[in-house]
Amino acid sequence: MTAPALRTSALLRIVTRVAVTLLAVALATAMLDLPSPTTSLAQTVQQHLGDSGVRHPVTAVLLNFRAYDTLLEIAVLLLAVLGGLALRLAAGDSPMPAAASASPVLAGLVHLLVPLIVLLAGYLLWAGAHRPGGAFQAGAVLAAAGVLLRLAGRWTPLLPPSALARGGLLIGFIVFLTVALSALLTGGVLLEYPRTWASELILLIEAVLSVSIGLMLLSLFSGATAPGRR
Amino acid sequence: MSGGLLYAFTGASLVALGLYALIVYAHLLRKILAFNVMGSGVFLVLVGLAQRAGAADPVPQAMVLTGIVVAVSATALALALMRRLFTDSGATTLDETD
Amino acid sequence: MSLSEAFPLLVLAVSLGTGVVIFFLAERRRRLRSALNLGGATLKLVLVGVMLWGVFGQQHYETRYELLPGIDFALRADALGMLFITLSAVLWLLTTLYAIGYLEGSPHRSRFFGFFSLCITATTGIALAGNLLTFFLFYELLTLSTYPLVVHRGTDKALHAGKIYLAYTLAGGAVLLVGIAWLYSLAGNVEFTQGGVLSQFPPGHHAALATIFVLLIAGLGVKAALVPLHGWLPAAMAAPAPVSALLHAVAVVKAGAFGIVRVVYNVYGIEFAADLGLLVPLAIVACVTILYGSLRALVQDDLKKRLAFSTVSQVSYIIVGVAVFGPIGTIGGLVHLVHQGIMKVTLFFCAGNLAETLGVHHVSEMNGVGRRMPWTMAAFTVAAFGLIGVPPMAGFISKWYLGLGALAAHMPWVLGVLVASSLLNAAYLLPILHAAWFKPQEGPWPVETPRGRFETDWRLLGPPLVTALLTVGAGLLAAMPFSPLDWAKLIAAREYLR
Amino acid sequence: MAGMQAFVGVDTLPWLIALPLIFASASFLLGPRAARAIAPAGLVIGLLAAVVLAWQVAAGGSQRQALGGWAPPLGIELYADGLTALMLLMTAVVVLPVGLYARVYFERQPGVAGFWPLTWFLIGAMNALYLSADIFNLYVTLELLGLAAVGLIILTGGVQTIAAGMRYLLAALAGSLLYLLGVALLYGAHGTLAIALLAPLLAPAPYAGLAAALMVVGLLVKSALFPLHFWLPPAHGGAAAPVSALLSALVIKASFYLLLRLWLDLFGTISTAAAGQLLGWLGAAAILWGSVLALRQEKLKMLVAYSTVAQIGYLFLLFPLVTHTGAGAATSALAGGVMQALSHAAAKSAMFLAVGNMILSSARDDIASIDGLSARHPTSLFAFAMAGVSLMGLPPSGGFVAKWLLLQAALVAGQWWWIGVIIGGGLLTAAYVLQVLRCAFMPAPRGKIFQPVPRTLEFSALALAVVSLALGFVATGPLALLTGHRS
Repeated sequence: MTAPALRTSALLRIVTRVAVTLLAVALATAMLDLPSPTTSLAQTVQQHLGDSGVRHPVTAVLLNFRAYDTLLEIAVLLLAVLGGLALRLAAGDSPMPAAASASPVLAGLVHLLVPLIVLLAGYLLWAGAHRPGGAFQAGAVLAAAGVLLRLAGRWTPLLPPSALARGGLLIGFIVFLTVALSALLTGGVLLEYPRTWASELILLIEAVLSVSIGLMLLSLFSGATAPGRR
Repeated sequence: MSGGLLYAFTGASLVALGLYALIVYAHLLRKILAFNVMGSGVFLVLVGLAQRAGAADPVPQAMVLTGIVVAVSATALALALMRRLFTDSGATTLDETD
Repeated sequence: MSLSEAFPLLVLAVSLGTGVVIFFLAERRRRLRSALNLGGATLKLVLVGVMLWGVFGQQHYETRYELLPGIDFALRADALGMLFITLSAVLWLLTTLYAIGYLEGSPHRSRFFGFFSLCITATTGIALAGNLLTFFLFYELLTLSTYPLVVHRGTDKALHAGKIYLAYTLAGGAVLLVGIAWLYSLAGNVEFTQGGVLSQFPPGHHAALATIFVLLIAGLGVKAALVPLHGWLPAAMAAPAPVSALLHAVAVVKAGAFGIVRVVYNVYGIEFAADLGLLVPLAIVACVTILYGSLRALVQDDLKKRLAFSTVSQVSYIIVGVAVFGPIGTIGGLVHLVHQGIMKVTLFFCAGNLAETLGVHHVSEMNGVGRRMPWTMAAFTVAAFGLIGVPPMAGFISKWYLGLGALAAHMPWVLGVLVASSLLNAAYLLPILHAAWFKPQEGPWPVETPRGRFETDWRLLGPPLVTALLTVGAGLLAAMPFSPLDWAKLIAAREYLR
Repeated sequence: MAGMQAFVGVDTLPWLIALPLIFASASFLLGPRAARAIAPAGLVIGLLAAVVLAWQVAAGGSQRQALGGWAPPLGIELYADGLTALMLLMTAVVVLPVGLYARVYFERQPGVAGFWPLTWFLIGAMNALYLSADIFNLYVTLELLGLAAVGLIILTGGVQTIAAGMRYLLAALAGSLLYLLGVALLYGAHGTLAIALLAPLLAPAPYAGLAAALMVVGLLVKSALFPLHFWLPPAHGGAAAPVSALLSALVIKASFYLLLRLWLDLFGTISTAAAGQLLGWLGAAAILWGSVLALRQEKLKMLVAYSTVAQIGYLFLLFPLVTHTGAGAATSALAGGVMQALSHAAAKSAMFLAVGNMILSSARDDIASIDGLSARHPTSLFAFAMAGVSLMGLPPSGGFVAKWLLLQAALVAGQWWWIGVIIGGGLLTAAYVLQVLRCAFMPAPRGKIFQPVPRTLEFSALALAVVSLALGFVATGPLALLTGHRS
């Protein structure tokens, strides 16, 4: 690094330091001075919880009141997957070769753990309706199972992904979107669940979402690991 | 000072730290970590401010969950990009690629 | 839409349509392109003739379309506009014929003639514009469509000329835009109206209006080549001869001068402009330009450059006519708009013939050229005498009225400038004639390329002969109905006798 | 118009978001060949939907819809007024030719996969952003847009491009987080996220000022306003031509739109004239800096990318002119700014496509390598020139209308200093556009070979250029839509 570059960098540090300090101070001042909301959205959530199809308020917000956010959030996750895929395809990667000699301990562990992990994911999914939990947590745990399989050399993703894999990655989003649109097609508004079916529909969405989320996280994991040689 | 506000202050500090690191550090991994620190700070502010009065507010909690998924996605993509840059050019900072 | 509403648009569409079709024509379709070019030009001339007759009979031609809330795109045929459009339509036909002959066998002709037609579309729009914004629209279109023509040859010199041309004209356009925008913010939609539209403004606005006037004249003065904004015109002589004809006679400098006429007569109103004290400075600038252009022309050896400086000088005659308050000066200025066009186009055609046929570019190479190309030089001579103001040529009529107008407006110094300028005209044009007719040829011509049966290609020879005849005709037959003088009188009558 | 009656009841708002999402899913699921086949149909349907919405807004005023049947503050509301309708139309009009271009452009590049799913998500993200009336949902749409854009940038691979994508990603993420921090403050203070409910609650106070500042700065990063433009030139200059067109023409506009929307509808009570002036001056600096750097570029695409840096500056000239300047100036300024956004969208996409053709044809990206191009590819050159005319603000073009309206606003508001900026910027634009044109007019060097370029590529560029000029003639339509229905 040349001397002028060092100087600019030193200057940058000082300026940034001053700026972020000012920001922190400004934030603290503003927070101390913050007015209190005159209405409480938490209460509104409680009032309508009974109509939401779930008993846990956070899940109600995520999958009913503000389900639109969640729908788009899944799209964000998909985009990360698509970006990672595009990156690997552009570089002409082949998938990472399976780990040749997984140790017998790891293999045994995988045998033992994967069913348990899937079970745990199922529990988390079910719990989401009335306590912390839900699709993302379940999906993350499923992804962990996938990572284990991958590390043990039991599973090698294809590149480009097969139709089945693409379906798996997409199924959550597609089901979610289909439910959202079915209300629209039957004269309601987007994402309006029929009141009597709300809890079943939400469970359905969560179930497929957790599978897709698991696969997507797994794909992201593969995308961020060292690529195979060309 | 309520617990919520304390979270919010912590969040504000994290934001400041994260932003500083994001701007100043050149190494991409540091930048990505800085983004995550900053993101956590924002999430703390979001949840903390909303429960200053004491009771938890499910709306910001749901928002933070959404935010976390977004952050995870972005982080994963950023890591993939970083790895790719490194394998293709050996660069760990953006300046090296110019 | 009735016929009288559609007519201005139709006239515009003829040129535009010709241009667009030619753009997409394959390079090798030579005959079709020529037929389209000449057909379009002829059709347009006919339409203009019809409209001319209509305007004479007080027929109202107007196309109107809302461009922005409260701001219209308006095309309207009035007497002043018809003067310009008739000139450009006649000269376009001749220039097109000339250009077809001139560019015979050279590349990129579809591109050339496409922009050529676009250029004349813009000129038509300028002539027919019913308000300042519409005028500006076509004024800028003219800038853009002439650039490819100036750089047509693609040589370094041409590209350099194009750069200078655009730098001047775009900057001028920008100044004009500021003036127009300012004026619109004060006065709303500024329609061209006989006697102007601004006289009702209270004195509090007069300083602003005077400043806007300066902006408008400065913006228009670039194309009209007012000193010190004239620099692009001599540089642009790198363009092919038909383009020079277009720049100097048919379109560009005329657009500037015409714009100044519009601003003085139809926006400010000549009386209001005089009241604001704006006319005397304008007259001074024009007189300075006249003398400066003539003086510079004296020392140019490059024939086209000499003619270019001559244009700088001659166009300001029009401005002088405008700046001199009173109907006689007006007549002089307006009639010169036409006369200068006819005469200068003749000279450039002739210069082009010399360059194409003999490779003669400089005055010092012209010794004895009259014997080699008698017809060309005869046309040149007629036009040169016209510029000097020798009776009975067209130029004499212009100068006569300008001089009378200056006296009537109690500006005798303008008369002095006119006399001095005529002497200078003679001083830079007569030596050329002398060399051509009376000096013996010195050695072979630089690059002799005989073309056709006559002294040169008939398409190169015909147009200057016609315009030379027009130069004589406009002078001799000035008293006839529909002569340029007669039409200028009509305009003056409509401007002053509201 | 009678035929439009049939659409009066159509729920265009959610469909404008759902359609691209459906096409995105289908494009990924069915693979690249099918994606390429169904794309034109989707683009045309999208354009129709945007037209219908514009008609609905013009006829019936602004439209609202509470998603899931949950009205704000509990649920998220979609909202469309004239401004929204214009932005949606802009998107649909630009993506159609760009999409047709991309179909042909990527045909011969088998390594490039994922263009269509990413593009559909990009379109969906923009539409969702334009239609959202909830400040947290807007954050999600911003992230959706950012990740889609990054995916598109890195589509062709290569170290430079990936680095550009990385730079863009980091900048976009930082911008989003600053925005979200502002959202957190506002939610903490008022417990609601809906713009319409939040606006009347905001009062001048430190927290509100800070929240506004954070959100504005975050969006400025994403809009690449000088001096936060550092990420734009490599990203827009390094991506494939159709991607550059989408990014430069549309993606930038989304964050600009959001800024404008918040400025007008949320921060109306707390915005200050000084803040407006600051944005304006940054805009002026962007015009100068971007133009000067564009003049100094040797690569075609970098020239066009720096031109975007400059043209973004024009968008921000509207802020000083709408902020506390009176109704006359504000109306003109808003109209001028929006017209600038629309015409720049058409012109810049035309320019990137045309430049893409030039590069395909001469196989090089240097400005100097296009000597003699005018004879070989007059259509692309003409498209470039027409787009250039619009960017210069010369009549007749959308750019001219924009500059005219901004000039009028500056004159009415008495802020004459912007006149110099507007006019000077136009002249600078002319200078860099001319750099390209004059090379193209030069005679081709001996032995120079220009590759043929498919007609679709040439005519897509031309179509967009024609749109940018036509906007100058049909400006009354968009302006009526804009001013008729601002509540």
